[in-house]
Amino acid sequence: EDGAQEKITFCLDWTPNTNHTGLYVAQAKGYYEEAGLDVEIVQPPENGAALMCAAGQAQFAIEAQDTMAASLALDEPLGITAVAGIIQHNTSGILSRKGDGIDKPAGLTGKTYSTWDSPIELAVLENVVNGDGGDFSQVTLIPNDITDEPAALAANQTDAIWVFQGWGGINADVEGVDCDYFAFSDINPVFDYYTPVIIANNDYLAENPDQAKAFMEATAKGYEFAAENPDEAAQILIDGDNTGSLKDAEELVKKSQEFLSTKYIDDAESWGVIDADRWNAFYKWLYENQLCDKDLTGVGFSNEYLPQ
Amino acid sequence: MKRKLPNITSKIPPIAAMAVILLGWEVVSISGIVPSYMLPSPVAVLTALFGDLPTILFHAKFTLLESFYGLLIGIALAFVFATMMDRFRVMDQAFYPIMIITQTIPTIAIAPILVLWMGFGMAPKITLVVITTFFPITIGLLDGYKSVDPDAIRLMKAMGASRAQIFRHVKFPGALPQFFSGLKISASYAVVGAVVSEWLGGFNGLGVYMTRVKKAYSFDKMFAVIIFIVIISLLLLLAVNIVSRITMPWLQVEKEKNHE
Amino acid sequence: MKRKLPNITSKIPPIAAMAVILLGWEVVSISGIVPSYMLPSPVAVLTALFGDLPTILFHAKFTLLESFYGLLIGIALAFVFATMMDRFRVMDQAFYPIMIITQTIPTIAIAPILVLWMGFGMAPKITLVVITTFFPITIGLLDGYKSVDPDAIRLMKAMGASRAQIFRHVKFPGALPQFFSGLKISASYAVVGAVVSEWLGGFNGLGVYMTRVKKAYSFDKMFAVIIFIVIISLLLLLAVNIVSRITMPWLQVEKEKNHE
Amino acid sequence: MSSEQNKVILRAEHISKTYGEKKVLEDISIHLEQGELVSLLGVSGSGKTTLFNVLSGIIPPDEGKVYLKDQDVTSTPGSISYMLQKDLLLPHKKMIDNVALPLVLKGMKKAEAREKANPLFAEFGLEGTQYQYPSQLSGGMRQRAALLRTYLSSSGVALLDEPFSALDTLTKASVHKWYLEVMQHIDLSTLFITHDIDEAILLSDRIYILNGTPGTIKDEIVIQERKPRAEDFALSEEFLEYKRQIISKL
Amino acid sequence: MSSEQNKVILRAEHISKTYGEKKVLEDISIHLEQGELVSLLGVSGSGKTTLFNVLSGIIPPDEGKVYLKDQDVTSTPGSISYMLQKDLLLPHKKMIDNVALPLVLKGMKKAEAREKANPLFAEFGLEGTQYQYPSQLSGGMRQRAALLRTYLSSSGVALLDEPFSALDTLTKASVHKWYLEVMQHIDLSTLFITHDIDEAILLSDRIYILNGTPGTIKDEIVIQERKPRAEDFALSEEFLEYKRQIISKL
Ligand SMILES: Nc1ncnc2c1ncn2[C@@H]1O[C@H](COP(=O)(O)OP(=O)(O)OP(=O)(O)O)[C@@H](O)[C@H]1O
Ligand SMILES: Nc1ncnc2c1ncn2[C@@H]1O[C@H](COP(=O)(O)OP(=O)(O)OP(=O)(O)O)[C@@H](O)[C@H]1O
Ligand SMILES: [Mg+2]
Ligand SMILES: [Mg+2]
Repeated sequence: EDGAQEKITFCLDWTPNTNHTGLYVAQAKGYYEEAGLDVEIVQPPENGAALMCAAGQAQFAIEAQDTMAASLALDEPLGITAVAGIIQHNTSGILSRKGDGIDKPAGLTGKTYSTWDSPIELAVLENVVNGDGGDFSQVTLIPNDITDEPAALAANQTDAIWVFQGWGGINADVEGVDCDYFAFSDINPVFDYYTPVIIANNDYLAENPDQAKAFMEATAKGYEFAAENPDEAAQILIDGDNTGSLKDAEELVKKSQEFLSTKYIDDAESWGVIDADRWNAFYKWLYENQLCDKDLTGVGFSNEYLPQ
Repeated sequence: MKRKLPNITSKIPPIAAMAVILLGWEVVSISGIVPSYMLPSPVAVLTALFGDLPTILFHAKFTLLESFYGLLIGIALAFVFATMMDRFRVMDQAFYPIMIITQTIPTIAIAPILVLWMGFGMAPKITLVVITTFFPITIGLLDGYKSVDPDAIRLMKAMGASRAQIFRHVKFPGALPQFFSGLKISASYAVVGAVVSEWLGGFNGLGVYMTRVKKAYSFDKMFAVIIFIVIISLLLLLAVNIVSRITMPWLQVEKEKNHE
Repeated sequence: MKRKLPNITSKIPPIAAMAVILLGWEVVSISGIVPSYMLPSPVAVLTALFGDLPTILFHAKFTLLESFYGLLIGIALAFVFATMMDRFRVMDQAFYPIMIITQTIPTIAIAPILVLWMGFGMAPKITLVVITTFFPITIGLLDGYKSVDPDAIRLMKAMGASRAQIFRHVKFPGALPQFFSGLKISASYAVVGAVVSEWLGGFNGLGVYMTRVKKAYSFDKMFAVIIFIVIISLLLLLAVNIVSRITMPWLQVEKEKNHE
Repeated sequence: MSSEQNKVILRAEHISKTYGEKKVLEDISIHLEQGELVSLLGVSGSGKTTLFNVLSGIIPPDEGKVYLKDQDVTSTPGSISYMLQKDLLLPHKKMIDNVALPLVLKGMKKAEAREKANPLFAEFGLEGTQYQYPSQLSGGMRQRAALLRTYLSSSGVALLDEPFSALDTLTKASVHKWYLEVMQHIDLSTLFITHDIDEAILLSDRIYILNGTPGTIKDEIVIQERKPRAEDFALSEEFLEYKRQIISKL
Repeated sequence: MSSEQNKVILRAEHISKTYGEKKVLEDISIHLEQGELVSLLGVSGSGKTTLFNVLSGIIPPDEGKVYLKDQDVTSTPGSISYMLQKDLLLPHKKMIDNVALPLVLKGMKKAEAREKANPLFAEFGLEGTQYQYPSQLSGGMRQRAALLRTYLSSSGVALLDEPFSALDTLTKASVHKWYLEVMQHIDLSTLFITHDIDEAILLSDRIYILNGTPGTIKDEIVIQERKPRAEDFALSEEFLEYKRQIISKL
């Protein structure tokens, strides 16, 4: 408590949102301080959280299992490991205007979809659209520079967007835009992979295993609190976000928090545990579909830093 | 008294032009031809500017510090390079092409790499400002050194002046006007350089703030920040102008003479 | 024959400097001090450049087209503006401050807005290139027009020349050298401008390709593209140089005379 | 010289000109006869250049008229040729295009103008320089080219504003000699400004002395010495006598 | 003039200089006596400026020696003052600092140098301009200031390279007169270059004629006329006689 605290930099994947609530709770409630840690939460350069973590500029960061594949498949893989799944199941899917017929994948045929132009994203879509009897080659792709999905749909900027139900889906309710939604994990269980995960720098883990465990324990406490007290946790997130971007989005944050509070732990035995079968199944699918040069089965995650 | 008159009249056309532009903008946005998330009205932008001023000022502090340090280091570096290049022909031949190459590298591509190398602090941002600012100053100084009348140098030699004395009394002051021309260009790019590097990775600063308001679809706030950036760039330019006037009083005298 | 000799010797220092830099870079990357994703070795970058050349060329086509159109429109616009501003003092006073303001707006901030307004095609990219390139050309032309000896204009008047004839025979050719100085600056920014706007939204072009390889953590490819951009910028500069030499044969004659 | 020698070709009558609140020229009347070379001597600022600007038509006088062969050409540029102190050859044009410029300005096709200018190069001692740029020529040659252009631009009357002052002493002497020959050959009438008393005496048929604020014609001196002048005229007692007379009047 | 009049103050012996393959000066020997004003006349390119560069020590000769008061100063800049064709006042320094510059260069404190230069301003007719910038002065005043600086920079010997050629005819006459007075007053010895024969005759005690490629001393002419010269010397028969003599030799 007298400056002897260990400094830890945590790099987010995006601006603060309800995926990050546990971190802000642990920060605000003093869980980190109790563990002797001085944690600074920072934001990444464009798409660069994993790199910043691998470069040692941050000890921990947030990544997603799908985008992480590329970094693990390099000839010289990035030195990072997923040490916790923030949300147990993949809650992402396709959001569209109500009544356009995109309540199931086949409905995308002949429609416009805003894409980040990532190979995995497109392969997942192709799989579900064609699997549902649609024709993915007849989907018009336009670049995705959208940050407010319901608004973009309402303005007819696009017909369909990939969203996370706990944010974009909720936002549609908040903004009063009537939308259809389907989730990937409901359609093909292989797509029930881990979306946001906490990753750590490998060298750091090897050199400071105890500190890493202490950090994860405090973080887990934060997410457990958020699961039990969504309203208070949402307020902590809004107050803790020194970027000010959530100040005007109180309703969205609170509703999103309420939704996510049941998803953090869900059917797992405790927060953060990564189910090896689901993890491996997705990476196997990537390898089999030539979306990844290496078979990453069993690679890239560890449950040993979570509280036992 | 009399001399101030043309100054005032010369300010009418730019103010009128600005007014016309703002009015046109307001009409277009109010009329509803363009939806407000595409083009917020000037009134909305101004409201956002004043409403958000505390936040903007908080972030501006970082951006300004980065611009300022970057510019200072850029000046120092330009001074060292230009002086060496002027002194040694080999240096000139060796570095000139490399300097041009540094200017054709897209900053947007190296900014994230700099963050990766230097971390989340101010270092990568300052570095980017240095990269964008040192070139025009170096070119200005080099041209300035070259513009010195070789006869003046011959005269100094005839008076028994050492190389250092020639530099101090003739070359350096002779290069000042072009140095300041270069500095004006650099100053107008400094703030933008800092904003770009913040935009691509950072925690504080106007660039970061802009990415946030953009993500929140607050285009009025976005435009407010752009206007704020324009204003501080212009203030920086003004500051350079004032410093150049104080540093080179003889140019003022010459100008007055020409106006008589 | 003899005159070519200094040209060759003058190329040794820059090549030596480049070689030293590349060698140092290779040593640092091979030694493993810096991991390859932070700084790929020059050999890896070159391998990536040649390996990826078809893809790079495919994307370069778009970027080059955007740069080229942007530069052409920038030149046309600069020509119209500078000529009007030179002709009418009021225009000069009205537009000069506005032109400076456009240069202090961060392009990175307006690029996404332009995409919002103009869609995903080439239009917003070309617009951004126009914004970045027209200013130096305008300034060059304005300075050029002003550099024309007023006595030459008086002489033309005495010969009974009309305003258009004075422009055609004296003002325009007299402004060409400064026009080309401005164009050189603009040309070195044109490709970078196109890349920046692609980076921020689009499907094709080197900027898009860079974001893609960056997501795949292929830093060797990323650097390969940067090097490619540098090379085409330098080629563009070279092209401008050649055009300027062909357009202004009298300067060549003067230069040769000074070298005698 | 021709029989028309005494015909007045250019006449300015009662010219006055004021800039802002400063009166620069007051009631100036001068004339120039066919084939004559007349110089205008005066201290700096006496309004010599202003008077030439009025005569050439590029600025209007407040009062007075300018007549070319009895035709009113006040404020009508393009009818009298005017050569400024500098040679003002355009650096981006080849010599032939520089020289032919007055013809092009009057609407002639470039090829035709070149054809018309070409034979005169030999006459002016510039043969072979047609397709060179001005920077490739010496100062003396440039001055002659400027004169050739002046000749092509008009009706045989030339106003020259300090045409030789940029030349060094030795070049100047040879250009003087050459100019007198050419003038006679192509029947040119010249009015020229100079600061240099020696030059005025050496070249002129008559000298106007313009002085004061506002500038008025203070005197008119006729140089009686026959033309072409003798080799050693500048070293003669007569020359000194003229010089004494002018100095006393300045 | 003082009793030391015949003491040689500057002596150049057998100077030769080659640039690349071009021999510019060959075996030049000249001298300058205390209080004398000697001019160097020659056509363009004969090597006059090159000779001055050697005398002032800023370029080394291939052969030969330069002595100042019997001391070898070959290739030793700083001991003889040198004034170039242009006034070369530094635009960014006030007049007093421009003039005091030679003292500062020799290590004197700025304040002290100013104090030493200050009283001389009156002497050179520049009183009141100490804290002005060069651009605020007329051409004639700037020329005098450059001369004052030249004076402060040395031992009383001045090399002037076409010092008056930038002045117009009338200003030139007054500066000539003033210069002769000052020279006598401050006991300055001067060697100067000119293109202008009149100027050389008017001002000099002796004239060296430098000509040819490579440049050699072709002749030495002594002007016997007592100094200060009579008002109308330039209009006298003697003057013309000298002029004839020089022209025949150029
Ligand atoms: N466009 C102008 N506006 C105001 N005053 C002018 C203008 N042109 C000339 N003058 C003034 O008119 C006077 C005469 O100028 P002018 O150039 O005719 O003199 P000049 O006899 O040709 O002098 P110089 O021998 O120096 O060339 C000067 O006092 C000058 O300042
Ligand atoms: N640094 C140099 N390198 C090579 N040649 C030179 C150099 N300086 C002068 N010369 C040549 O030496 C010759 C003499 O030049 P210098 O300047 O001494 O002549 P000058 O008599 O002063 O001529 P001017 O009257 O035109 O000033 C010229 O042919 C010139 O081209
Ligand atoms: Mg004049
Ligand atoms: Mg010389």
